[in-house]
This record gives sequence, C-alpha cells and structure tokens, in this order.
Amino acid sequence: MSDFISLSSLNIPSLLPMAILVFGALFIICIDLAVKNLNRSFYTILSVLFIVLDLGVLIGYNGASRGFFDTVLVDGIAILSQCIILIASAFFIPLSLSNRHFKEYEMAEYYALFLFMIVGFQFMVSSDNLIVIFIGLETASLSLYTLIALHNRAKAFEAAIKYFTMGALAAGFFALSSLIFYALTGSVEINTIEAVLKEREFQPLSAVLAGTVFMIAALGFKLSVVPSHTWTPDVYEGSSAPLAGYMSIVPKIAGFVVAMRFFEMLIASDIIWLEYILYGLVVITMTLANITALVQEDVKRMLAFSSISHAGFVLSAILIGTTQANAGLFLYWILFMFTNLGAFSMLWIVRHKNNLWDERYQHPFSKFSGMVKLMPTTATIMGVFMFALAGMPPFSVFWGKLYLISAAVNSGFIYLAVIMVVNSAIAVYYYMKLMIYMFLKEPVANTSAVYETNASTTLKVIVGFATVVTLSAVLFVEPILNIVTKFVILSGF
Amino acid sequence: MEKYLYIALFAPLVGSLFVALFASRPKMLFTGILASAFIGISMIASFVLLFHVYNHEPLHVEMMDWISAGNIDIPFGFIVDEVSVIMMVTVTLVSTVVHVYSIGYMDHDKSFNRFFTYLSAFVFSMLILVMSDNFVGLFIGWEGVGLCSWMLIGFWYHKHSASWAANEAFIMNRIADLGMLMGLFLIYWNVGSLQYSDVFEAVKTLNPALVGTIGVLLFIGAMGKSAQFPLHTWLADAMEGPTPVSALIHAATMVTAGVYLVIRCGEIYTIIPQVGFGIACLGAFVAVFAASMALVNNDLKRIIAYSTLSQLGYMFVAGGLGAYWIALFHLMTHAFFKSLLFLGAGNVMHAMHDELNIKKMGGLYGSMKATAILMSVASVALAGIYPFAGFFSKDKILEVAFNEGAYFLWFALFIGAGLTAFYSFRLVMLVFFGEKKYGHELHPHEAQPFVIYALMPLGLLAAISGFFEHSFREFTTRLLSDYGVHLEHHIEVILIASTLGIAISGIAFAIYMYGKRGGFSACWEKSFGYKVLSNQYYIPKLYEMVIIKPFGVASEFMWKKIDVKIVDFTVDLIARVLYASGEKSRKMQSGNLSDMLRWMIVGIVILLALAIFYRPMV
Amino acid sequence: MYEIIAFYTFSALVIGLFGIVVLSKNALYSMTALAGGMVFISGFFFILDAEFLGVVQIVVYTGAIMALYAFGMMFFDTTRDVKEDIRCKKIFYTLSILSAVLVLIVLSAPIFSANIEAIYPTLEGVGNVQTIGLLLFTKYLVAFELAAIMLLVAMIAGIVLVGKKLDAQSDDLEVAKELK
Amino acid sequence: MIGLEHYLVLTGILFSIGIVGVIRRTNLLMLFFSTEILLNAVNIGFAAVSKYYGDLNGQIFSFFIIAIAASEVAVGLGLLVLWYKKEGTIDLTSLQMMKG
Amino acid sequence: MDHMLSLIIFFPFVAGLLGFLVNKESIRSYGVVIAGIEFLLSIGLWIAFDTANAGYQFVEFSALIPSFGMSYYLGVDGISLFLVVLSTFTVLVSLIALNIDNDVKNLIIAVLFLEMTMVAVFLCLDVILFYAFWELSLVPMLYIIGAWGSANRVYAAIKFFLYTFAGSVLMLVGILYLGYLYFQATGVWSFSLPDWYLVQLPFNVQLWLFGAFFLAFAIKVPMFPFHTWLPYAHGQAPTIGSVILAAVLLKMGSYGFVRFSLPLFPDATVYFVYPIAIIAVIMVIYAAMVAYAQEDMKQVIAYSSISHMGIVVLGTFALNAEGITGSIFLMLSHGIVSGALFMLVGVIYDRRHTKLMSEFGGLATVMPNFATVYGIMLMASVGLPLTIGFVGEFLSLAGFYRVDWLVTMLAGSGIILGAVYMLSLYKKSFFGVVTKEENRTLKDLNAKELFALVPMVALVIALGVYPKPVLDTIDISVKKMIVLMEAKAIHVETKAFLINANSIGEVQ
Repeated sequence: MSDFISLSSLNIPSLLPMAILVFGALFIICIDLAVKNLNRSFYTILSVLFIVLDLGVLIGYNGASRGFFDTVLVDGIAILSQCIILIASAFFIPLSLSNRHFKEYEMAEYYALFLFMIVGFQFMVSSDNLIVIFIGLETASLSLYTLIALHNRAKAFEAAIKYFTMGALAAGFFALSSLIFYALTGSVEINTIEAVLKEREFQPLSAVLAGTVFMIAALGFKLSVVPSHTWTPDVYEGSSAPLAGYMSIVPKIAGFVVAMRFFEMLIASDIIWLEYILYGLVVITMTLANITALVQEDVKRMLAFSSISHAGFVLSAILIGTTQANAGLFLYWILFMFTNLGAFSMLWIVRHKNNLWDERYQHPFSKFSGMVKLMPTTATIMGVFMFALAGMPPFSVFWGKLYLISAAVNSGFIYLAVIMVVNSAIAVYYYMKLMIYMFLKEPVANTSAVYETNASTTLKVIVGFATVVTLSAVLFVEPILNIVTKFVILSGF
Repeated sequence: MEKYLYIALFAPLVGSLFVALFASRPKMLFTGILASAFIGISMIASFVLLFHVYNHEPLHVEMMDWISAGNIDIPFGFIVDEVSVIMMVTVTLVSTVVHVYSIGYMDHDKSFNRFFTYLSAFVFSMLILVMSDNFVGLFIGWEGVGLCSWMLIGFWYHKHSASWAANEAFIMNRIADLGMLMGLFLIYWNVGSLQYSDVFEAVKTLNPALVGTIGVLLFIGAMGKSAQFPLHTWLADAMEGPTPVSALIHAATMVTAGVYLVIRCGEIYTIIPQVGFGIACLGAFVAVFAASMALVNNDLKRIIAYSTLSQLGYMFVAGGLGAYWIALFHLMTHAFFKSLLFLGAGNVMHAMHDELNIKKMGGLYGSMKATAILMSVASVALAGIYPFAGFFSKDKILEVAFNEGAYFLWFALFIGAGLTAFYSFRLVMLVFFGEKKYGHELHPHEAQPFVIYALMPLGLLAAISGFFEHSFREFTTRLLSDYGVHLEHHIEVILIASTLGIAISGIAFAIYMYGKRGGFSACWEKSFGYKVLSNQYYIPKLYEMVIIKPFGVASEFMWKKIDVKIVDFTVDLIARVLYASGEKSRKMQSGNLSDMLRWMIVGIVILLALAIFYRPMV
Repeated sequence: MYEIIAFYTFSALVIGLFGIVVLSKNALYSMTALAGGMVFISGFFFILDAEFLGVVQIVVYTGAIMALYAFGMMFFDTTRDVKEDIRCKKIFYTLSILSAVLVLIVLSAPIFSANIEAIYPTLEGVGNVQTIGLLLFTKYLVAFELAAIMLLVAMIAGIVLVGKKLDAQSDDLEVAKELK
Repeated sequence: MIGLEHYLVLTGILFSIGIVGVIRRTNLLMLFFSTEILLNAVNIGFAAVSKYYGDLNGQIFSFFIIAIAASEVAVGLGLLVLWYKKEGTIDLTSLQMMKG
Repeated sequence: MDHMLSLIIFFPFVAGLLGFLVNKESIRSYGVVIAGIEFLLSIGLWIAFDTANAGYQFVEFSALIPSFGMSYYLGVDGISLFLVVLSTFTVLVSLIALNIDNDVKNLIIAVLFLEMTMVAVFLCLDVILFYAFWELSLVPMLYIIGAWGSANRVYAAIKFFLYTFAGSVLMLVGILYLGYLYFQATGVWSFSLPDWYLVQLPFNVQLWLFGAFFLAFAIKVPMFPFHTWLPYAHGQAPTIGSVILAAVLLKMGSYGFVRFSLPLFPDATVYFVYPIAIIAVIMVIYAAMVAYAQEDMKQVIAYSSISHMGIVVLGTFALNAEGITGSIFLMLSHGIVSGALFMLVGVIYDRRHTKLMSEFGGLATVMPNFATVYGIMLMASVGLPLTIGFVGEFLSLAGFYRVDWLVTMLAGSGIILGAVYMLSLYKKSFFGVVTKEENRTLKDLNAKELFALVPMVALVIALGVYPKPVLDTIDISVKKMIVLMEAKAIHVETKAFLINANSIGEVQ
C-alpha cells in the first residue's frame, strides 16, 4: 500500500459529472437556507441548468476510462446511460411547471433530492464495483421513495411504502448475492469476479447460479421483472405522473446497465441455465404484463403494465447479448424515453384535482371518452403516443422494436422473436383501448376545461417536443444507432 | 362490305342505347319504331351480306384486340361466313318482326321503352354470338343473350314468378356456361388460341380423347342455352316473360344458340362421332320427352315452349349425327314457324286478357281469323306436313337418323313427330275451335292490322321456306361438311310417307278428340300418367327438393353454424381467453404488500430450486 | 476452543433472539431482541478480527438505528401486543421452509476455496481500524463520499417527510393560479 | 478454529429467519426489523469471508451495508410516520387502496 | 417528374394536415378537390409510365437508416401502377358520394391519410417501409369504422384492427429474418425488394418465410378461415369505409402475394400451390354459400368479396402470366365493382337506415336509375363478358386450368353461385311489388350519387370492352417476374412447374 498517490491517477474528470450534480444539490439546499420562498420555477430551471451543464461535460467523454482506484468506470455504456438519464431528467423536471401548484414543487428539497437521485443513478451505471453500485442504487432509491411520498396523497404514501419495503428486501438480496460472489472469488468488482470465475470454469456451479439468482431478484426488482413487478402499477398509480414517467425510464436504464455488466459475462460464457432462465423471465414478464394490462381500467396503471412489458422486451437484449442487441437496447430505450415522456406528460396535463370520473382512479379510460370531439389535437397527440408505444410503424418505438427483434433473429432466437411480436400484437389492444375511448366514444364532459386545468406552456412545449421526436423518429434512428453502436462497441459489449 | 358487317352488328346496339335514354320514361311510341327501324337496318345489312357471301366469299374482320395476357390473345373479330350469315338473317328477320309486333303487343305496357332497350340489346348479343370468329367472342354473346333473357323474362319484375323464372334461367345457364368455360380453357391450353380457324386446324392433330372432352364440355354449354335435359326446366318457366320475348328468344334465336355451337364446332364433332352420337341420343330423348309434356299441358305458351324443346332435340339429333346443314336448316325453319306460333299465341293472350289456360278458350276463330290462320299454318309447319317448311327440315332429320342406322333414334323421332302433330293441333283446336269456354265479359278481338301484317312474312316463310332446301344445302355446305342421305329411293319414300302418315294421324286424332269428342275423359286426367306428364315428370319438384332447398339449408348451416359458431367463435375465443387470463393474472396484483413480498420470495425459491436441481448441459 | 465456544454461544443467542424478533407478538420484545441480536453480532465481528466493524455495529445499529426504532415505536404506540393475522398460512409455511432450506443449501455448499489471493490483505501488525481507514480513504473514497451523500439524502428525506410541511392536506393547496 | 462454512451456514440461517419475518410480518415496523436481519446476516458473512481470505473488501462492504441500513431506517421510518399520521395504523393490510 | 411517386404519396398527407385549417363547411369540397388532384396525379403517372418497360420506373432512392439497410425506396411497375390508380380513384369517388354529416372534417382527414398509406403500400420497394405503411393503413380505417359505423362499430373496428395487426406481426419477423439472410449472403444490410429478388434461399427457409408472409396476406385478403373480420368490418363500416376497404385494402393482401411471396419464395410457392388452391376453392364456394344465406344486403356483398378474392388468389397461384395478370386485373375490377356495390348499398341505407333485404322489395319501380346501376354492377360482379368482371375472372381461371382442371372447375362454380346469391339479392330487393309503405316514397339517385357512380359504370364497361392497355402493362411486368421466379428457383421441379405452367401443351 503506497503512501503516495498521484492526483492524476485518480482521474478526477471521471467523477466530474456526479460532482456537478452533487454541487448543484447542495447549492439548492443552501439557497433555500438563505432565501426563503423562492418560486419553483427558479429551482426547476436551476436544476435543469445543472443537468445541462453536466451533460455538456459528459459529451466530451469518449472511451473507457477508470478512476479513483478503479471504482469509477466511465466506459461507453456508462456514458450512454448517463446521457439518457440526464436527458430524461432534464425533460421530466420541468414538468413541475404545471398550471396547478403542487406542494412538493415548492420545496427546495424536492429538487435537491432529485439531483441526488440522479447522482445515485450515475454512480450505479459508472462503476463495476458492487459496493459503489449498491450505494448508488440505495442513494437513488431512497431519494426516489421520498420524492414519491412528497406528492402528499394517501396513495403516494402507500406507493412509497410498498416500493420501499420491497426495495429493502431487494437490497437484502443484492447484499447476499454480493456476498456469494465475494466468497466465490474474493472480489467485489465485476470484472475481477468474471476473471476469477472464468479461471475456475464457474465451479462450484450451484453457488454461482445461486449468486446469480439473488442478483436477478435484486435487479429484477428494479427492472420490474416478474414476479418482482408487483410494485410497479401501484407505485405508478400513487405517484405523480411526471415521477411515474421518470420511473419508467431512468431507474430501469440504470438497472439495465448493471444487468448488462453483470449478466453479459455469464451469458457470454455459455451458461445455458442462465440463458434459459432469462428466456423464461423475458417471456413471462412480457406476456404476463401484457395480459394484465388488457384488463386495466386506469390509463396510468395500464402504462405501468405496459412499461413492465417494455422492460421485459428490452431485457431480451441482455439475453441475446450481441452488440446489435445491446445497441438495440439503448436505441429502444432512447426512443421509448421520448414516447413515455410524451405519454406521461399528457396524463399530467389532463390531470384534474378531483376524481371526476371514478372514485379511485385519476385517469380511468372513461375520462378520455370522446376526447377527440373536445380537443382534437390533444387526443391525436395522445393517440400518437399510444400507437408509438404499441410499436406501430413508423412511430418511435417501432424502430427500437424492429432493431431488437432483428437482433433476436440474427442470433437465432427465432422463437423469441415470434413471442416478441405476438406480444406486440396483444399489447396493441390495450393501447388501442384508449384510442377507442378517445376517438370512437361519445364525450362525457361538456367542455374541454376539465382537461386543461394543469396545462401550461412548459408542459405543452415538452409534449410538443416529444411528439415531434416520436413522429419523426425514423430520421433520428440512424444517428442514434451510430452513436449507440460506437459506444457499445467501445465498452466491449 | 365490312361496312355492312358493322351496320348489321351495331345497329341494334345503337338502337338499344338510344332507347335506353328513355328507358325510365313513360311510353313513347317512337322508341319502338326507332328500335324496329334499327333492327330493320340490321336485317337489310344482313341480307346484303347474305348475297355477298353467296356470290363472293366470306368476310372476316378484326375490329380490335380485347384480351391479351400471357399467351392469350383474343380479338374482337367477326366472321361472316355461310353459317353465321344464315344465323344473322334468321335472327334479324325474326327480330324485326318481333320488334314491329311488340309495338302493338306492348302498347299498354308502362315500361314500353325499356322493353325495346332490352329487346334490341338482345339482338345485338345474339349477333355477336353468331358473328364472332372465336370462342370467347361467342361466349360474350352467349352470356349477353343470357343477360337479356334474364332481363326480359323478368321484365314484369313485380311478378314473383317472373323474377323467379328469370333467375332460374340465368342460373341454369350459368351452370352450363361453366362447362363451356372449361371447354374453352381446355381448348386454349391445348391449342394456344381460341380462334375458330386455329382451333379447327389444331384439333385434327390432338388426341381424340382430349377432343372428346372438349366436345363434351362445349356441349354442356350448349345444353344450358338450348335447354336440353336435365337443364330444361327453365325454358317452360321462362314463359313468364312477355310473349314477343318468348317468340324471339325462347323459340327462334337464343335457345338455338346451342345448336349453332354444335354446328359451328362441326369440325370438332366430326372427329369424335361417339360424342356426336351421344348428343343425338340426348336430342332424341328430349324430342320425345318434351313432346310428351306438351301433350297434356294446358298453358298456351308452355305447350309451345315444350314444342320448342322438342324441336331443339331434333336439331341436336341432326347436329350430333353430323348432318350440320340439316340442323341449321331446321333451325332456320323452326325459327320462322315457331316464332309465328308464339306471336300468334300473343295475339290470343291479348284477346283473352292474358288468360293462358287453353281449356278456358275455344271458338276464337270467329273473332280472330287472321291469327287463327297464321297459327294453323305454323302448326302445320311444325307438324311437318308437306309442303310447309317443317316437312323439309324435320323429315330430313328422320332420314338422317335412319341413314345412320340408329333406328331407335329414328323411332323416337318418329313417335315425336306424331306427338308434335297431336299437341299442335290440340292447341289449335282448343283455342280456335270448339265451344267458347271463356266468360261473357270477354270480347276477344283481333290484334291491330299492322301486327298482323308484320306476321305475314313469317307466315309466308313458314309456308315456303322449305323449298329453299337445295340452295340452302349448296350454300351452307361450302363451309359445313356435307351430309347426304344415301338411302334407297323406296326406303326414302316409305320413310317420308310414314312420317307424314303419323303426323297426319296425329293431327287427325287431335281434331277428332278435341273437335268432335270435346277432349279426353276426366278419368284420364286423374290417371298417373297424366299427372306425371302435367307435373313435368316431377323434375322441377325434384330440383326444388334435391338442389334448391338443400342449398338453402346448407348455406344457412354454413353461415350460422360454421362461420359464426366455429370460425368466428374460434377467433373470438382467442381474444376472450387472453382477456380472461388477464382477469386471472390481475388477482396476482392483490395490492397487499405481504403478498407482493411473497411473490418476490416465490420467485427466488423457484429460481433457487432450478439453480440447484435443474442443470441443462452447460 | 474459546473461539468455538464463543461462536456457538453467539450463534445460538443470535438465532434465538432473531427468532424472537420474527415470531414475537409483542413489538417491544421484538425490538429488544433485535437490539440484543445486533449486539451479539458485533461479537462475531470481534471474533473475526474486525474490531472496527464490531464497534460500528454497536454504535450505529444499537445506538442509532435501534434508538430510531424505539422512537418510532413510541410514536406508533405499538408497545402493546400486535395483532397480526398470518395470511394464507399454508403458503406461509411452505414458503418459509422452502426458502430457508434453499438458502441453507446454497450457503452450505462447498464454496470455499483456498487459493484466492487477497487483493487488500489484512496487514499483520497494523490495527484493523487503521487499515480499514486507509482503505476507506483511498480505494473507497468515492464510495465513502457517496455513502455520505446517501446519508445526507436519508437525513433530508427524514426531515422532509416527518416535517410539518407535509401535514397540510395537499389537495386543498392545489389552487389554480397562473405561473408568475 | 471455526471454518468458514460455519459462518456461512449461520448467515444462511439468519437470512432465512429474516425472510421468514418478511413473509410473516404484517406490522410494517416489525417487517422493517426483518429486513435489518437480512442485512445483518449478510454482514456476518462478509466479515467471515474477509477474514478467511485475509482481504478487507468484505469488511468495507459490511461497513457500507451498515450505512445503508441506517439510511433505510431513516427514510422508512419517515414514511411510516407519514402513514401513521394519515391512517393511524402501520399494519400493511391498511395499504390496500391500490390493487388490481 | 423525379419525385412523382413521393408527390403522389405525400400530397394527400400534407393536404390532410392542412385540412385541419379548413373550415368545416368547406371541408367536403376540399376533400373532393384534393382527391381529384391526387387522382389526376396518378393518371399523370400512368401517362408518363413507359408501358414497354417491365422494370421499376420513377425510382426514388435515398438511404434512411443506412447502417441497417433501410431506405426510402419507391418505384412503380405494371403490377402496382393500376392499384395506385385504383386507390386514388376509389377515394375520389367515395368522397364525392360521401353522405356523412357529423364530424365530417375528421373523416375527410382520416380518408386522406388513409389514401397516403394505401398508395404508399403499393409504391414502396423497401420492405420495412412497406411494412410501416401496411400497418399504418389500419389506423385511419380503425377510426373510420369505429367512429362513423353503425351500432356494433367498435367491436367491428377492434376486430378488424387486431386481427389484421396480429396477422402481420409474423411478417415482420419474416422480413427481419430475410434481411438477415441477405446480410449473411452479401455482407450488406438491405431491405430493398429488388435486392432481395437476387437472393436464392434454401427450400426449408423458403417454407417458413412463406408461412410468415402468408399469414399476413391471408388475413388481409381475407382467406378462409381468417375471414371473419371482414363481414363485421363491412357490416358496420360507413359506406366510405366499406368502399375503400373492399376496393383497396383487401388488394394489399393479394398484391403482397404477387409482390413478395411469389418472387421471393418460388419453391415454397410451388410447394404450396395445392393447399392454397384448395383454400381458394373453399373461399369461393363457402363464401358464396354464406353470402346466399345472408339477410343483410351489405353482408352479401362482403361475403361476395371473399368469394371473388378466392379467384384472385387462385389466379395468382396459377403462376403463369395469364393467371397472375388476370388476378391483378381482377383485383382492379373487384375494387371497382364491389366499391360501387357498397356505395349503392350506402345509397339505400342513407334513405332507409336499414340494409335488410326483407325490408325492401320492388325497388326497381321506385328507383329505376338506382336499380339500373345496381344491375350493371351486379352483372359485372357475376362476371358477365364485356363488363370488367369477366376479364379477370376468365384469365385467372384460365391460368389455373393449366395447373389443375378440377380445382378450376370447383372454383369456377363461383360463377354459378355468384349468380345465385347476387340474383337472389336483386330479386329480393328490387323485384316484386313494393311491400313497405316507406319504400314507396324513396328518392332515386341524386346528382351527387350519380356523379360518383356514373364514372364507375363507365369504367366497368370501358375496361370490360377494352382492357388491353391495362392488361398489356400488367402483363409485361408479370412476365418479367415469372422469369425471375424461374431463375431463382432452386428445385428442378419448381422450374419445371413454372415452365409447364407458362407454355401451351397437352392438358387434360
């Protein structure tokens, strides 16, 4: 153990993206201490600016570099996923600038926690050290639980508690899994674990598999893989629409990156068992979520199941494990991000403080009945998002689906591809259900006013942006694909 | 000369289209006159063509291409040769008469204009049929006359029976058309062309069995149009149409299209005498079969219809036995006297206010002398009494049958001749002679003079056209293979005498029975034989029971049971199963935190168990 | 020998106490047992030459966490017997037994293998605390800082959640006024 | 000398106890106790492996797990307080507003 | 003229978008004008089309996702040219006859979007692009059926959408797999059809891919037993929806067979000729029988569509120029005829708000013009020579006769059964005496309806009398395709089959 550590060997820039946001969060808290009653718009914009700044720093990176005694790993997928996380955050935070005022958005802590959450995710994706991943995960999760609860409705509390409790169990699994791998290999770094396991040809196998099982359970919880998915609909329903939308994107991409780092080595080493298990999980997750989504009465819950299904769909990329599949994962998620951003923003826009349509649900399908007659543009845009989520060409998610299915086909997973498309066909029904309500039924409300109480210019701009991206996705696929493929190859997946 | 060809062909079309402009208007006299004039023009052109062909050579034009795809190349080509020109003349001549006649006959009909539209359209189709130089062109006309027949039978569409009969006619024809179409395909794929000239050239080299199939298939087409057994039922029902229609379509022209086809394809049928013989047998059968039905029927028009059927049988015997020119000759003479018979019947109907039951007529001779004479002439011609037209043509057919050694055919035709004579005069007697059986409120009157004048040419032709036999033979056999009867003279004489004898005895019997005795006894009408005959051998009932009803039931079954209950149900079942499994899987989402945690642990337990106990090959 | 006795004693105690935690109907017993169990767990740490951990365990767990729980318990008024219905007993027993058996099988599998090279070896002669400190502030500096952030988050979360701000019924606050 | 297996088995036993608790408990506070047991069980394991490998990573991991546990408690209790203020109970059967 | 095809595809789309700005009162005229211009554009395409050239013309190519081989690739040949014209014509005519007043703006915009997708499906040479428009065409149709249909419209719309969507997803897998095979063979990604035409595929691969494509096309056509969405969709759809559905959307399926299944998988096609022929025969007979049993006029025509499409399929799988050209021509004729028939049913529905045949009777007296037009269309539907219906039917059946006479005969029974149900429909509704009092006062066709129907009548006759320009253009491309199939086939038997099917020879 050397007493002398050179500063340059630390590779401080690798930590810069996180540092900026930590600074930002602290800065916000300090401002709150100094100046009371600052408007939410101030914090919102400030947060967005920090994120943009961060993004600016991040974009300069290209290529794998390690720092801080190898605890920080900035490789291609780390950069990519950080970009996704930051962009998603930059779009979801301004949703606080809705027409109505919500308590949580008036609190500086909300923004600070949000930024801390981002930091947590960033650490999660840019490290291959299980300790850092774990702490990053927990930082992000704890912030997220709090943010959910801050929505300050009974349902939000219920959601937060359910999420939290299951999260605690998942944390236990993560810890146990880490223990098993540590005991097997004496290391807590994924690449070392990989090396040692390979050297020993994955013996004893049952222990390796047991560790994998617990890791699947822990990450599966984040990725809402069946049967650890049960929290998803409840949490989405309980939290505010922006946060639900955020949850459908960011924690999952972080989870995917970890899963990618962790399972790729096992998949690559021909552990057929894992392949089968992942296969089963992918299929069950897609199918079960789709089937359950069919019978939902609330749009937000439906979207929750849909996002489970999408996650299952994307999980197949890890199963397939080729470069194309991994690139497809990111492509899919980027496109999915914009679409879901739009969909949840729309829900946020049409939010009404009273549940006028249903005692329990905020956004029952009947609420959207005949919307096209009252607000044709809104209904059309919502319809576009729905069809995009359904994988209807030529809207955004279709291209992701296309690329992923292609990856499956190319690697010989024909049956998987068939199951994937069949699931898309099933999924169409529930997306279409909303379309049917919006376009084919008679309106329930007399005026469009009830749909607009929360609409503000900011929200409209964001939705408009999401719409444009969703509609013209075909033009972005090529550049995104190029970048994504480059980074994925860079990090060796 | 092409000019005349086109005039002959398109004048009816022009007339039809022009009249069509007024189709939905109330009656306008000029439409009838105009249509008749156009047909008249066509007739004149046809005669010009006849002389041209007679003196020079056949005419062949190709107007334009029609269908061409792959190797198929079908033009609109028309040929005016010996056969088609005879057909043209016959068709246009009868048509002109019928048109003029219709002006009088349809006088009170509110759809006067429409009638002429259809009628002229029919003539056009018929001309296409006979003038085409290829099979598909023939098929155009074939279907075209079918369409016009449908429209005209169902002309009084408000009558259920009329529209039913129209549909029946169309559909039955379609059945036969399918056979014909198959024949065309077979020809096409074996020959590579559907032009008559190419086909007749090529069949000589083809496998005879194949040619036989072609012959049979084409004849199936002919059977439908010419209402041969078993596709004959439509013809009697077709009498629902206006009488001029029956005269033109269902006596003179359309129904003879089948015969025309056989004649036209003579070159095919000469290769396959077996098939020809089969045709002849069927023809002979129909000749007797239809005549027997005519014996007891009381419906004025149906009797004539059965008579037509019977005569078509004669023609097929001739055609089948290779005596094409004789068939064609009989076709022509038959056209004259049969249309005359029908048109006369139309006059009677008019006089009787659309009463059709001949049992309710009688003694009309007093009020309708001209009609009575014309119909009698026609009946005599039909019965085949010298020197009327029927004698020459029909007798020839009997000779042909005898000549071929098919004595049973001859015998059938011989019996048929007697029956024909009997029912013809049964009709004449019951309608025109005997006592009046109609009510006193009826005051039968003769048709307008111009109608009678219009019938005169037909009467004349019915009487004398037989004398053209030799020139006819000389003319048509330029194209058709000649058929000479080579019987010893005395046998020929005996044959003629016996035929004449049975015809005359038939007539005499009819006159005796209905003139003197006042008809058969009532117990005959209760006998089984009578019932069978008057119910047309129960064939329509059979069709109804065996085909129409089961088809309806089967269709209903297909729809209600198979389509809705099985096919569609399966599709819906998939959706319902998915939805139901959604409801099931929804229970997993109980909302209870403890359950949620347990699910996670269940997952772990299952995966761990798999990890420990399940080892696919690594 | 001493070690073995200590191990088995502590094991028995910890298992027993944790069993009470899980099975007791009384929240107070349960909590007390948990606190006791955690103290004894620190005993293992001392056996395993991880003094630093042992101390942290006692300080953090028994000192901080259990104190928090105690406060919580007072707040929730759960000192009395807790009425709990075990839902679906059959499932509960099967699941419990199955999971226990499986976890045990997995962890008792012969996973130990000798020739693993220590990456950060315990240094002979240097105190455990010292080494750990060294490691924490070099290798795990980032993790340490991150943990600090996490604790900060936890703190903020605790304050925000329990603070008065959230008491008001949010639905009433949601007034329709335009952005300023 | 106690073998590593002993510690691992102990870890297993304790972890199982924790899981049983998680399955069984319907009182949220006591449910949280069970999750603490899970983490503690793992901690023992880490310390033991660390000792037998002579490697300190395990101890560090344990240390961070303790930190995580502490943070979780803070947030968890905060949530529980909120819930209790709202509903007056911390039994998880009260959390059934959302289902289906 | 370089971007003629793009223009044709996107003109209605842009016009549809701008249509949002048009006032509600004027939108109807706007729609007609746009459709008219679009129709003129397609006619211009026909005029500019070089009929002697069998290959693709007006080709546009620009890479969209080059790394994945996907491009914006358009082209038109004889096979697709007339389907494009048919689409624009149908839309124009159905917009002229449009008789809906509520939310007409949305309807017209939806129809214009639909027009874009339809035209694009026929023009795309990039398979992914094709798939995109193929799927996209469902959306406006869903809206049209679901929003303006009759009582059970939502069910019908969902069924239509889900069924056809589900059917085509397997095709997507097929497409991707084929793309992969191409990649393997050449090392380059490409989804353009002309490129794919050059690849020979192993037989078993062909079988699977054929199956994947088949399902999508079969549902769209629709082939028995995948047809049950059609009666519902037609029965519930508004007139304009039925017209477009019958005239164009069904043709996408049969077009797919010609464009994809045949040239891409020649061996599999030959392998499956008989099974498909049997299905086609079942379609013809079964649908005709079911049509006969119907009580609803529109359902009769809906089932008759299935029956006719059976002959289209049969013609396609005759695999000779006669059959394929005939089947494409039959697509056109069926498009016009069934479109017109649906329009006619719409006319009567507008007046009486019922389509049950038992409610009518004697309409010929009350509405002579209507009856006349109906009669003409009916005759075209039963395939009377000199109407448009005959040419295609004749050629298709003639084509398949080369393959099998028995099947042809059974399918040919469609001309009998077609007459049966059509004539009985006509008899029930038009003949007889007027029984219902409310039928006595029905108005005959008005100017608008005549304006829409008369061109169709004219076309029915004109193309029946002189189909040559159309046939020739189709034929030349079809022949090229057959040559391609033959060249691509890997089995000797396949080649023999194709040669045999395309030559005159002794046939029983």
